[in-house]
Amino acid sequence: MNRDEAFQLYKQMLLIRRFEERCAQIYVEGKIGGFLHLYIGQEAVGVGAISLLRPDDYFITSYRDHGYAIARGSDPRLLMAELCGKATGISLGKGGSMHFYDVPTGNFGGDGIVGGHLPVAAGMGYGIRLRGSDQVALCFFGDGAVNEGAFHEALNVSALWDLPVVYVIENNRYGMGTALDRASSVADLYQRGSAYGIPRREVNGMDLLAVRSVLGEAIDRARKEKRPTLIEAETYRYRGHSMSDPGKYRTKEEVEQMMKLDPIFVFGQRLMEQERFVQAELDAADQEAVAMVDECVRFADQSPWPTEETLYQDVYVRSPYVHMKSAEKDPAWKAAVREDNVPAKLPPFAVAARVEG
Amino acid sequence: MNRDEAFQLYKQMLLIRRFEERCAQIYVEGKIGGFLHLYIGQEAVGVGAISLLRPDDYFITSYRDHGYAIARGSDPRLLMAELCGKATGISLGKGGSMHFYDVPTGNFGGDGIVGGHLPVAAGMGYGIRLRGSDQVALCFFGDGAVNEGAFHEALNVSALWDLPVVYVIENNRYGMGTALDRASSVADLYQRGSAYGIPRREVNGMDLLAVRSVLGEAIDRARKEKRPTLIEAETYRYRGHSMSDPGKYRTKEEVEQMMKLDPIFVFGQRLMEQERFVQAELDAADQEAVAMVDECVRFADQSPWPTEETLYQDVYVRSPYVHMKSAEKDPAWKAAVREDNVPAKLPPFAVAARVEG
Amino acid sequence: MAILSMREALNQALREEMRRDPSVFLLGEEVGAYQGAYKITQGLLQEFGEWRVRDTPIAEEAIAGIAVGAAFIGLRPIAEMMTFNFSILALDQIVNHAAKYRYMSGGQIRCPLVLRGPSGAAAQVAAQHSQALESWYAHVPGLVVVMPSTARDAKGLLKSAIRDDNPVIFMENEVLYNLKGEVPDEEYHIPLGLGDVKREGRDVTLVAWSRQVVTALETAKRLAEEGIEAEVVDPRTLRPLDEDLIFDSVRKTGRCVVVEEGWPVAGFGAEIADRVQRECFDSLDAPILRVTSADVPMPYSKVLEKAYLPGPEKVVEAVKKVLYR
Amino acid sequence: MAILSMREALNQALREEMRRDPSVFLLGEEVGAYQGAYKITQGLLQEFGEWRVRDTPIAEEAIAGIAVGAAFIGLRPIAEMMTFNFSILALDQIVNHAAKYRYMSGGQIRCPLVLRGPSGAAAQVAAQHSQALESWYAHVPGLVVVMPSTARDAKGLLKSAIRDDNPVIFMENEVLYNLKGEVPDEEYHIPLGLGDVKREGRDVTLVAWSRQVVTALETAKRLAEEGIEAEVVDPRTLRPLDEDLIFDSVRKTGRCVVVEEGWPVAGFGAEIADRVQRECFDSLDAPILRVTSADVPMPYSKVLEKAYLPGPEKVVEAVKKVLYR
Ligand SMILES: Cc1ncc(C[n+]2csc(CCOP(=O)(O)OP(=O)(O)O)c2C)c(N)n1
Ligand SMILES: Cc1ncc(C[n+]2csc(CCOP(=O)(O)OP(=O)(O)O)c2C)c(N)n1
Ligand SMILES: [Mg+2]
Ligand SMILES: [Mg+2]
Repeated sequence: MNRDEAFQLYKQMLLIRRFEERCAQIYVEGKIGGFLHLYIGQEAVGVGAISLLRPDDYFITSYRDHGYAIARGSDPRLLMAELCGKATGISLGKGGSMHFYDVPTGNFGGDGIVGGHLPVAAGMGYGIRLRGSDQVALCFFGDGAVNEGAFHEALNVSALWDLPVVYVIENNRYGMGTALDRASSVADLYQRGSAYGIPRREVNGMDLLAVRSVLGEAIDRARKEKRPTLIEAETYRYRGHSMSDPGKYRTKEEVEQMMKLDPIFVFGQRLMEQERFVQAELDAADQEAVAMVDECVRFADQSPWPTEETLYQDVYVRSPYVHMKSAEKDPAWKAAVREDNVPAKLPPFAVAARVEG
Repeated sequence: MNRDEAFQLYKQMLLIRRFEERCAQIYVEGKIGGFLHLYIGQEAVGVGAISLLRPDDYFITSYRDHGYAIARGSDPRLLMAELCGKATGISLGKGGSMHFYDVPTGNFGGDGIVGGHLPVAAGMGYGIRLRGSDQVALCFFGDGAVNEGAFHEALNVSALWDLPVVYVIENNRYGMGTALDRASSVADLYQRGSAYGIPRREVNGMDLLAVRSVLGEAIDRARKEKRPTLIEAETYRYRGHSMSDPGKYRTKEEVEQMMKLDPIFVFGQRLMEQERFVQAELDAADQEAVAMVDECVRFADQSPWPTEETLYQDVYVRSPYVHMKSAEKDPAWKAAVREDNVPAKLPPFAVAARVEG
Repeated sequence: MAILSMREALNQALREEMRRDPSVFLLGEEVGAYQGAYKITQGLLQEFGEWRVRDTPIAEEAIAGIAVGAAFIGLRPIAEMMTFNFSILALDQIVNHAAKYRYMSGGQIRCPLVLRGPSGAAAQVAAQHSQALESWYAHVPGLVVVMPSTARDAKGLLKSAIRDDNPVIFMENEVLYNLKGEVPDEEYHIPLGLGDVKREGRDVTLVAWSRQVVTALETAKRLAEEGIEAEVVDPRTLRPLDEDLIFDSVRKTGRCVVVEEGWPVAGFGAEIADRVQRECFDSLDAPILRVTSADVPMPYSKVLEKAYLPGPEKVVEAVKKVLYR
Repeated sequence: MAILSMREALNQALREEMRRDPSVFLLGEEVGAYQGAYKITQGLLQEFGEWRVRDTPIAEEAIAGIAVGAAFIGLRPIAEMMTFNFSILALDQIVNHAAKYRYMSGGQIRCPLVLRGPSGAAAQVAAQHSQALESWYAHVPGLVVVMPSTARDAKGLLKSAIRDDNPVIFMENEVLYNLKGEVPDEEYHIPLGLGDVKREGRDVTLVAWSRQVVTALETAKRLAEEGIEAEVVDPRTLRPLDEDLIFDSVRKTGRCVVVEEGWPVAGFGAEIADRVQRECFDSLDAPILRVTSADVPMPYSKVLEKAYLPGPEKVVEAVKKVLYR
């Protein structure tokens, strides 16, 4: 990774941070509804991992999904519009915070069922093997998800058939209000891999470079040897589980302790020490991120609400194998089209700089 | 275990064997319908394990469930009647081969959903802990069941909360037609326990004494330390998965090889070598078992069919908290009673000897 | 009588029954230390300790299975599903175990458990978190299905559900948790399978349960302004169903509209329509109409969510149709 | 035209579509080396190899999830459930993933999978192995639900299901697998959502699907001997439903009996009854009646099994009721 690339990743983490801080604000203002799960504190995991993907690779995530989409270069204006339930949202306002998708970038995004997307990731890996391509599928989930049956079934078949899937446990120590040791009978979650004979690693998820080196090896293994890996990234979420969670189950000290290891701060220091960046450059990047987020909110505010007709759209794919005369009595079939939607391409951000994927 | 006790267990295995051989015959004659899964070859596991239980302990099993009930001392006549769908069956003809239950003996018996009874076993262990008794719950299942999510969820909570449950994998090498290595990413199934930090053991399931020593230790641990154990018993089923399975997926040689290790033969030899039994005594025991099975079939043949009224019985428990006036418009509620059924007590077998539980 | 929210009423029911009967215990995700994701179990861990108020891993099949196993050996578990959407992962335990073991064992086994939690839409929680699956559960013999609409009913029915010896699916609704109402101070319970007329009227029968009772009552208010008197019948329990209460009302009004939050196709309202057309054929002056959620997954955007859900406007429209106005 | 069993017809459909389109693949328990628990996939492993005919561990959630994930990235999986009873363990993948991702993503994702296998009762396999859960699946927007009753329909519909770009729940029936019928030699497919009149008649409409079409036709034969001409309408697809075909028939006969293998409460027949009473209100000379399985778990004993299932006697009785005979 050269100097520019490193700076890009720094900017990505910053943008995610500022983007989500703003989300929290406008949630309180009522612009965002439903569940809002913030990734703040965990940015190095998603940014580090996704920075290693090829454009044709896939990934799928849990509901805590804002960071990955931004890291992959999805237009944050479309994401903010989605959060505000606007027609211009990346999921046309139908998904919301938990359901970001950007298929042209390989982002099969946010799943609201804990553990529910692990078998789906295995399926992507299976499809890749069947097709004979050398793509890789990345799957992000939390420490709480490892206790679901879906984790077990997905890992067994991934190991059994050598599927090119990298499973990333983002161990932020809590599943909602439940500390890891009250949910899992073993402390080291990556050791769960031993039940499947699957390669397993632990990594400091607050350290972007550490994440990149461990993930790089795993992605390589998946691409070349077609073998899966289970990775446990030790990380932390600074905020509550979702906006409604005051986080009483942990001490202020613990949170402050972890915030000292802030992935963005740590990487910023490294950029200055090892890559000869100066504070002013980092500050400029920050202002740029804030300006972009302003633009995102402006875009969302100015965007129209979805029209009621869209309620019935996007349920089915119009199909020549369906008897439309009877099907169309169902408004969802009537509204069905043959094509898939593709997220809109917007004009460049007004702010000079851009974020690349 | 003294000489008599040893002989009792030998007789139990014989009775199970003869009972099921006869089941296969009368299945072909059409007296038994549906799925019939025979335990032939695996008798030492069930008999050995159950011989260690206290009368107030519990167990729950898969659909391959004939042997356990006989080992626990359930009246084989009621079991044969159940297989023939008669009103005198232990489940009143409603369960059939896969669904033997005998609650007064702690037998919560046959489950038809692979892996489905593991969480139930955990629940029994939880109830025991909550109650503060020193009972134990035993759970029998196959090598194929370990790949179900239910296995994972049940073992995690059993280890997490120290539940007095002994999980016994009866590894007969195949899940239906699928050899172990085509279904599990690891060869040693007991090692799956490492993902939960649960005590784990392997045992030769063809050797009654080996089963008793390993199970004895596990049951002790459950009773005294309240800790679960995962045991893998290496065994083999001589017959097909069910009556419809020709068993083409394995060689004649393999089957013959395993039959040389027949648990009943092996234990019989030991009785003669170490317990001074003579062949004539073993032969007498065999004739006795055959005679008992004859009586079972006679009992089943002479038993009446269930009446159509019983179709609606045993769905609900009549309850003072239900508004019966409206509920009773549903025939199942109309037929509901407050009490639980208890398997009938029949007069002693005509054949001199008896099988004790 | 005290004025309580449904949340408080449910909490009281749990506390009172747990005090009364030591075999009653609670388990589920965040029911203990966190005091419940929706605070229904507030204070119970402190009073009853971790073995009777058990925080579980995120493992719904295990949660339900543990309840089944404990119930088999004589305990009275109350398993909380953080929301009923996640009960889909526990369905095999409920349908193939809780509901069938008594029958398969010829009446040897009983399974006195309660599976409870919020069902239906909350506010903008989107497709995977907004499902109203009561028709799935009501389809299954061996289960009891309860869906209260008021604080009073919630407490009285939950106490009955806990004491009943059958597996009871107790579906609450997040939007109703803060709804306040009168709750008797003295001990009471409401029998399962007993419906309730929430408003009397002569012109049309509105059948609704859970949150949609609120919709139906609001509709009735609006209709009254136009001189249309709607009767609102709340079965409260879907299985067993107090069908006579519905039939009597329809025989009186000659017109029936079912309001439900579930999807239209094979929703529980279809079952009610089927029974009514069969039993009240000669009393019906118009076809039975149903107002349901839209036949799509729940969208996130609030404007679409509003278009998706049943609401007074839609019910008024349906009522006018059956009244040929 | 060749005379084939439904088993052979289904096998042909799978083979032809797998030959035609390399993105089509099969996975499930025992579909490969064992040639299928019910031999529907006979010979396919030999022809297409293990990556396109994949034997899986016993892990239904994974089977369905793998199909979903592969479908998301452009393959066309066919996941076999050894029986649909076990699909309860896969339901979250079907309902919360296959059926919802297109909508939640605003139309970016498509999920062209087929989930197939036998549903309903076989012979004496008891409560956990005899469930007819079509009303559950039909309840869910985003899914297509197909239930063929003849070899011809089975082949033509399965080919459409495989080519369709939506998740299709294809429910077969073990008892029908050996049923023989004419199957065209040439390439053909039957559009999803197109019903079929299996027998014409003027006196009463019998609506039935899958195995119960056989019951309905047998009933019609018996009724004919008494001079009653029953029309047998087979929707073939429950979602989308060819309701006009049913309505036209009922408008002609004025009487309707729905025959289904599912449980009565909130069964799919209730949905049909609801639509018919709504759309054919003025044409109905009698209430719509339903003949269903008994409202209990399936018993093992053959005498009880017979009492449990719908059968010609019960349908004849219902028909005479609606004819007031
Ligand atoms: C199957 C299922 N059960 C429960 C929930 C409710 N829930 C949402 S997030 C969550 C905690 C998940 O914790 P973890 O896996 O550690 O991820 P994190 O939120 O920490 O990123 C729970 C219990 C759900 N969405 N899905
Ligand atoms: C959930 C579920 N999936 C599939 C089946 C069908 N089935 C019944 S037994 C069986 C094989 C089980 O093998 P194993 O666990 O090794 O037990 P064994 O039969 O060898 O004793 C299968 C696939 C089932 N009954 N339940
Ligand atoms: Mg976590
Ligand atoms: Mg086996």
